[in-house]
Amino acid sequence: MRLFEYEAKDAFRQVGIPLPASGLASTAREAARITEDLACPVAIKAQILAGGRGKAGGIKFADTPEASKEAAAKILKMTIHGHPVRRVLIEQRLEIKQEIYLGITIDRSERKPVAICSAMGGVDIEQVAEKHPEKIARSWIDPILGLRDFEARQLAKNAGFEGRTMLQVAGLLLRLWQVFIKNDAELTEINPLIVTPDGKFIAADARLNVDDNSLFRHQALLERVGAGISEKTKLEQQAHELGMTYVELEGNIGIIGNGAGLVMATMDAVKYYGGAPANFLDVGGGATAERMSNALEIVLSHPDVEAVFINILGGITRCDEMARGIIDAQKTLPRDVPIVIRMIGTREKEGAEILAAANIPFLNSMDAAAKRVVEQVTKRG
Amino acid sequence: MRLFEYEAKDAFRQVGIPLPASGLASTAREAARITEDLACPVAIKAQILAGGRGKAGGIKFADTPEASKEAAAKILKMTIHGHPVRRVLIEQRLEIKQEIYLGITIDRSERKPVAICSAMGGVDIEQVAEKHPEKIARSWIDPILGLRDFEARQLAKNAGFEGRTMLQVAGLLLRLWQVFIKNDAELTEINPLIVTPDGKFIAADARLNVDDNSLFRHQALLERVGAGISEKTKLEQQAHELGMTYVELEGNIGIIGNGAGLVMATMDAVKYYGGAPANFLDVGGGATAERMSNALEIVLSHPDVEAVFINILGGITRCDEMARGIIDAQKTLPRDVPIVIRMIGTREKEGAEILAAANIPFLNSMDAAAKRVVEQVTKRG
Amino acid sequence: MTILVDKTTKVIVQGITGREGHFHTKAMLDYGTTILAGTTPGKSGQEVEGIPVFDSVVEAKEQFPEINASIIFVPARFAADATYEALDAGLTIVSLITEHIPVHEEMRFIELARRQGSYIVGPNTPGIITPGQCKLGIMPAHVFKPGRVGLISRSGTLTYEVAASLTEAGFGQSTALGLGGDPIVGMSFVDALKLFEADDGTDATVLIGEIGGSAEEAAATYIKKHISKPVIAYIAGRTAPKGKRMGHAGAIVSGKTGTADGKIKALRKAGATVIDRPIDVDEALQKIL
Amino acid sequence: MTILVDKTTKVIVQGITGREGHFHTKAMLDYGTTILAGTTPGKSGQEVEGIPVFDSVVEAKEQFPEINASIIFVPARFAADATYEALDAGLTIVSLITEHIPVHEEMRFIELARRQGSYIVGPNTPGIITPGQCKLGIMPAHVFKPGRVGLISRSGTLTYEVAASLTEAGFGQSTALGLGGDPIVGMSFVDALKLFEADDGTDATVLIGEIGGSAEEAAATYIKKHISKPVIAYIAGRTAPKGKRMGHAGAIVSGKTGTADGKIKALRKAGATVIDRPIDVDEALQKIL
Repeated sequence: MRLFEYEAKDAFRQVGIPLPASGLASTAREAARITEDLACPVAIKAQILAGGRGKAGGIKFADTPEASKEAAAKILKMTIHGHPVRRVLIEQRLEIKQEIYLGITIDRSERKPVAICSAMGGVDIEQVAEKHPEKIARSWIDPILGLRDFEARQLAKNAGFEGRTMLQVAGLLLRLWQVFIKNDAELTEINPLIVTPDGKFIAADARLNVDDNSLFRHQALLERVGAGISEKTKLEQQAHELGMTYVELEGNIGIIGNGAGLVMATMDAVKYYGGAPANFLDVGGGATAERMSNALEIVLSHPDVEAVFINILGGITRCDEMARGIIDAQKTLPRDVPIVIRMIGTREKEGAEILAAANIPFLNSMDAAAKRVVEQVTKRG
Repeated sequence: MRLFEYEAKDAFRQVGIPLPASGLASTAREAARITEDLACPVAIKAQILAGGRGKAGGIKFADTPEASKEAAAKILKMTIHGHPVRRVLIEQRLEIKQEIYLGITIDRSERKPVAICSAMGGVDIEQVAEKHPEKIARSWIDPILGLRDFEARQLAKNAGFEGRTMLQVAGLLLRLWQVFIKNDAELTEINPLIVTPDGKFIAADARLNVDDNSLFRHQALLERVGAGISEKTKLEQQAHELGMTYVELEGNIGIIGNGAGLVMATMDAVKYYGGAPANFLDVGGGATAERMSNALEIVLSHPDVEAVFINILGGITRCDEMARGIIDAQKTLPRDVPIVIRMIGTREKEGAEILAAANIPFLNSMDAAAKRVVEQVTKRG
Repeated sequence: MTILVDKTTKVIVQGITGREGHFHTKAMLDYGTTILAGTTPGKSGQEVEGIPVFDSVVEAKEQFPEINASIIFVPARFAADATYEALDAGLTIVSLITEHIPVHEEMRFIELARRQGSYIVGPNTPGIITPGQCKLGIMPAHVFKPGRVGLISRSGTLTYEVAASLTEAGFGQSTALGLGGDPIVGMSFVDALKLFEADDGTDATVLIGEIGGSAEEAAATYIKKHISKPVIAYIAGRTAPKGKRMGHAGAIVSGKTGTADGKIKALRKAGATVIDRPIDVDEALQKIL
Repeated sequence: MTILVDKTTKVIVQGITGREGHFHTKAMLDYGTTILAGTTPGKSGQEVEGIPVFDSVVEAKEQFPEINASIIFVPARFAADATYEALDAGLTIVSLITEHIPVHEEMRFIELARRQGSYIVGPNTPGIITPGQCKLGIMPAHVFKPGRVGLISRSGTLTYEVAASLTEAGFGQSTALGLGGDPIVGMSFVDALKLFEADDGTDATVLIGEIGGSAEEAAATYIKKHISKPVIAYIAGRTAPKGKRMGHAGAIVSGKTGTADGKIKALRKAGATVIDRPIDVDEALQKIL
């Protein structure tokens, strides 16, 4: 779960990471008042759950409350990468001597947290990583012992910092580690960490993604999730609340399956026969009839869908439950599109009987089913 | 550093350990008002930094605000084991079905935390430990991994709890572990943990001792220490603030030395020759002339002192510094008592010259010096 | 003859009294798995399908010291503790079925397992099966048959898909295991390949990967250097959209790894046969064996 | 020929640029200790008494891989980290002079040292000295002389007291070490007794204990079972008042241990010679050796 910049900065503030003076505004008038209080040139920054806002015009600068008001009004009307801007962060604008990158995330292959530090921070950090990998220092962290002071210093040193600066950067890395641990983070970044001309270190931007599986121990975040604010689209969010994973795609064949790998393989099979998936939908393990029924509704809410491929391989998931779900859904489906069902595994026989009773055909082979669903769409088209 | 019961309970509250409803009063009138608010029978408990208050009359019970006022008035006039009662905790009085003991402290020989649990809690827990050691379950905790849930359950089970009760006791042990870790505790105890007739678990008393060496990371406690509230006597506190350890004893020979072991050996030597130490004073490692001078002042503040034995074995501590301190102190000493000095080690020659210049004799042998100081007192007596 | 589990494996089911725990205990018993005990804290003394329930793994081991493997059905919030408990009791195989475990806990218990040399299969895995001998998982058993092909997969249902194809084509499996669907899992392709390479009951290994992470790339590197037996690989997600980026850090850490194309190229370069569809596994094996 | 340190010991001084670090670096160099490097984070490139200063132990070890021991003078708040650093760099002997380290940190680094088999002497110790060969501590060197008596003490100055008595009586020391004055210390009497027993340069061991804790009782148990060489013991604090009680838990954990009488009885029972005054060590040794 990705947090808004201002939420991430609240988490930073709690561990003492220095931040620019700031205020959060949801109207242009508030923006003006905050700018007046700050009494300095400001940046007006769109608060959205997506990257790339700078290039999309989501960050503007102003020297006066009037200019800030005007800029905020513009940004608050924007929708960036599909995300309407509801709030702007008004921040003291900083003079920049140097931009540093600090980040901590999880290295899947090492199964450990990894801390990353570079003296060449800023928006181009990924290019730096590609072209000058030696400018990016990394340190893998023992997940039981945590990041120790001496490791943070060594990391800062490996990134090219020396003397007092090395100690300061290490101190900030240790605080960022606190953010990482306290928030069950998958990722936390300061980019850029700004060094001002008078030698102060200030976190100009903040990123914090919290592990969805840990939300139960972060009550405040759970409440925000409850309020439906997230980086997902409406359908994605709806599926998520129902315990399913749904991702919208560009094609016209709806895909439903149980298990992410199987759904991907299903999409690949559809593509193999020349079709184009309209979505990815994983009903998850051990889904109920109701969930399958919901899944069909969600997939068919996408107007481009011309046929649906349901691929069930029963393990925890039971074919009879899935069959019942399909039948329930068909009674209330908004549109009548061909549905191709492939079903094998746990309680296959019972499922087959249920489908047979309702006169719904199904196949045993994923490959054959993929071929059939593509044919259905081609026939119609 | 020992915390007051109400402070320990604040720490308990933060981790969700259930407590009786309560209020803190420093006057009898406050006690009455709190009792009225609680609207139930109450216990009025002296808040002092010492044990044994129950037997000393520091806990009384009341059913009405008037009775509570009266009881509080009495307790607030008491001094228990040398500690004047400044506050009373007014607490909902609980019905007791069972008293449980839960504690976590540090096992010096294992160099690990040890959690202790007994179904036979209450004031007689130490007798239980002596007479029925099998009724006391212990679990040593890996200081890096901490107390894990399954270990807490096993400990509760080993103490004789089963089923749901086992889970509840384990849950409280895990919270107590949080108290232990968050507060850098040397010791934390719930004794008794009360089980009420309706099956609720409530911490009736709370104990929390924080490691003095960790106070720098506990700002709030540091401030209380700054305010001079502690379990030490005035002279002990004064010595502590000067970086020395001072303990008052019953004899008439003042003892000053560098290093706890040496001071104890010095006391033993004095006793060996028939003398009686008036105190234990360790000036600590690397003491300055000023500290030695302060040490002499503190020792002589004790009216019983008839002679002083200063035993310096220079290591980090330098004899010349100590000699200067002695001379400085002698200029302003409140009383003129014989001072026997034993001095060897680092900068012994320089120290000797300083003492010689001031016409102050000294010895090389601790044993001889002990004998001499005992003779001085006997001569006078 | 097989890897990780066989007919000598002695199992404890953690979370045996729960719905899933109970259901799969029965299924595993039906399959012939030797289950000696189960745990659910606070329910000591009960029985599930004739298996005695204990409060803790340690207590079960007092009575059945021969227990060496665990399968965990404990709900996500408590599953990490169950895993610590299994490791602390010295079990060497832990099949961790539970999904949605906090990733920070996963990193910790995987590190502990690494230190003591225990295997954690999962979390979020269908488990391990050595057909005809031991099922330490939740997979539909009938798609598996005894044989000499090793099967390793990151995906649950896709494992069954490929197993079914193999079985249908007459290729039984020595052992099949799901590594687990979480970003962080205990056992890796490399760990499993190493075991299959050393197992004289395995002639070839089928590796089922998917996009994301760099486990397949690591496997390719390992295959090239250390694996002499044939490897057939299928990578799911060629047509899947790029996942959402995990900040700059994600990009820095993963670099160019993670795409289906990259994984396929790496595996081909390492000498593995990469197939386009699960059903192609038959033909590929026919050519090799 | 000695325990823990000798003339081959290669030392790094952590916290070398501080007042104490600098002072004792000079004193140790004067004594003949081989100090190769020092650390103070942020001060790499400086020199102290001709010794190069590094930002970290690891960097020092890159240049001087032969470093195997550390002495730590880092202030209390940072001393735990310095100890973790020394252990992480694989040093096997850490002489931890600093006092006032938080006890929770002490428990953690002692546990880490135990796992990797490194020795932490201290915290709050005067250190270790093998007279004539290596001083890894802050003790006044002139009271020690080479010889064949091992010396272990919980107290700093009392160590010097007894060493002075020994030296004056003509009994030199193989190695002398202070275990440290904190309630929790890395090395115990038992650890040291074990090393002296195995050391062919040691004929007898002098043990200097004090009231509190149960380290002397544990030593007595160990002496009875495993020590063949003579042990002479002195226990300080016979006349000291009982320390303040550490709650019920303290009483439960320590039971009847901790008093001078109890310790003396236990040691006598184990066959040790217990002396009443430090100066009596001479006579006791005369009788034994």
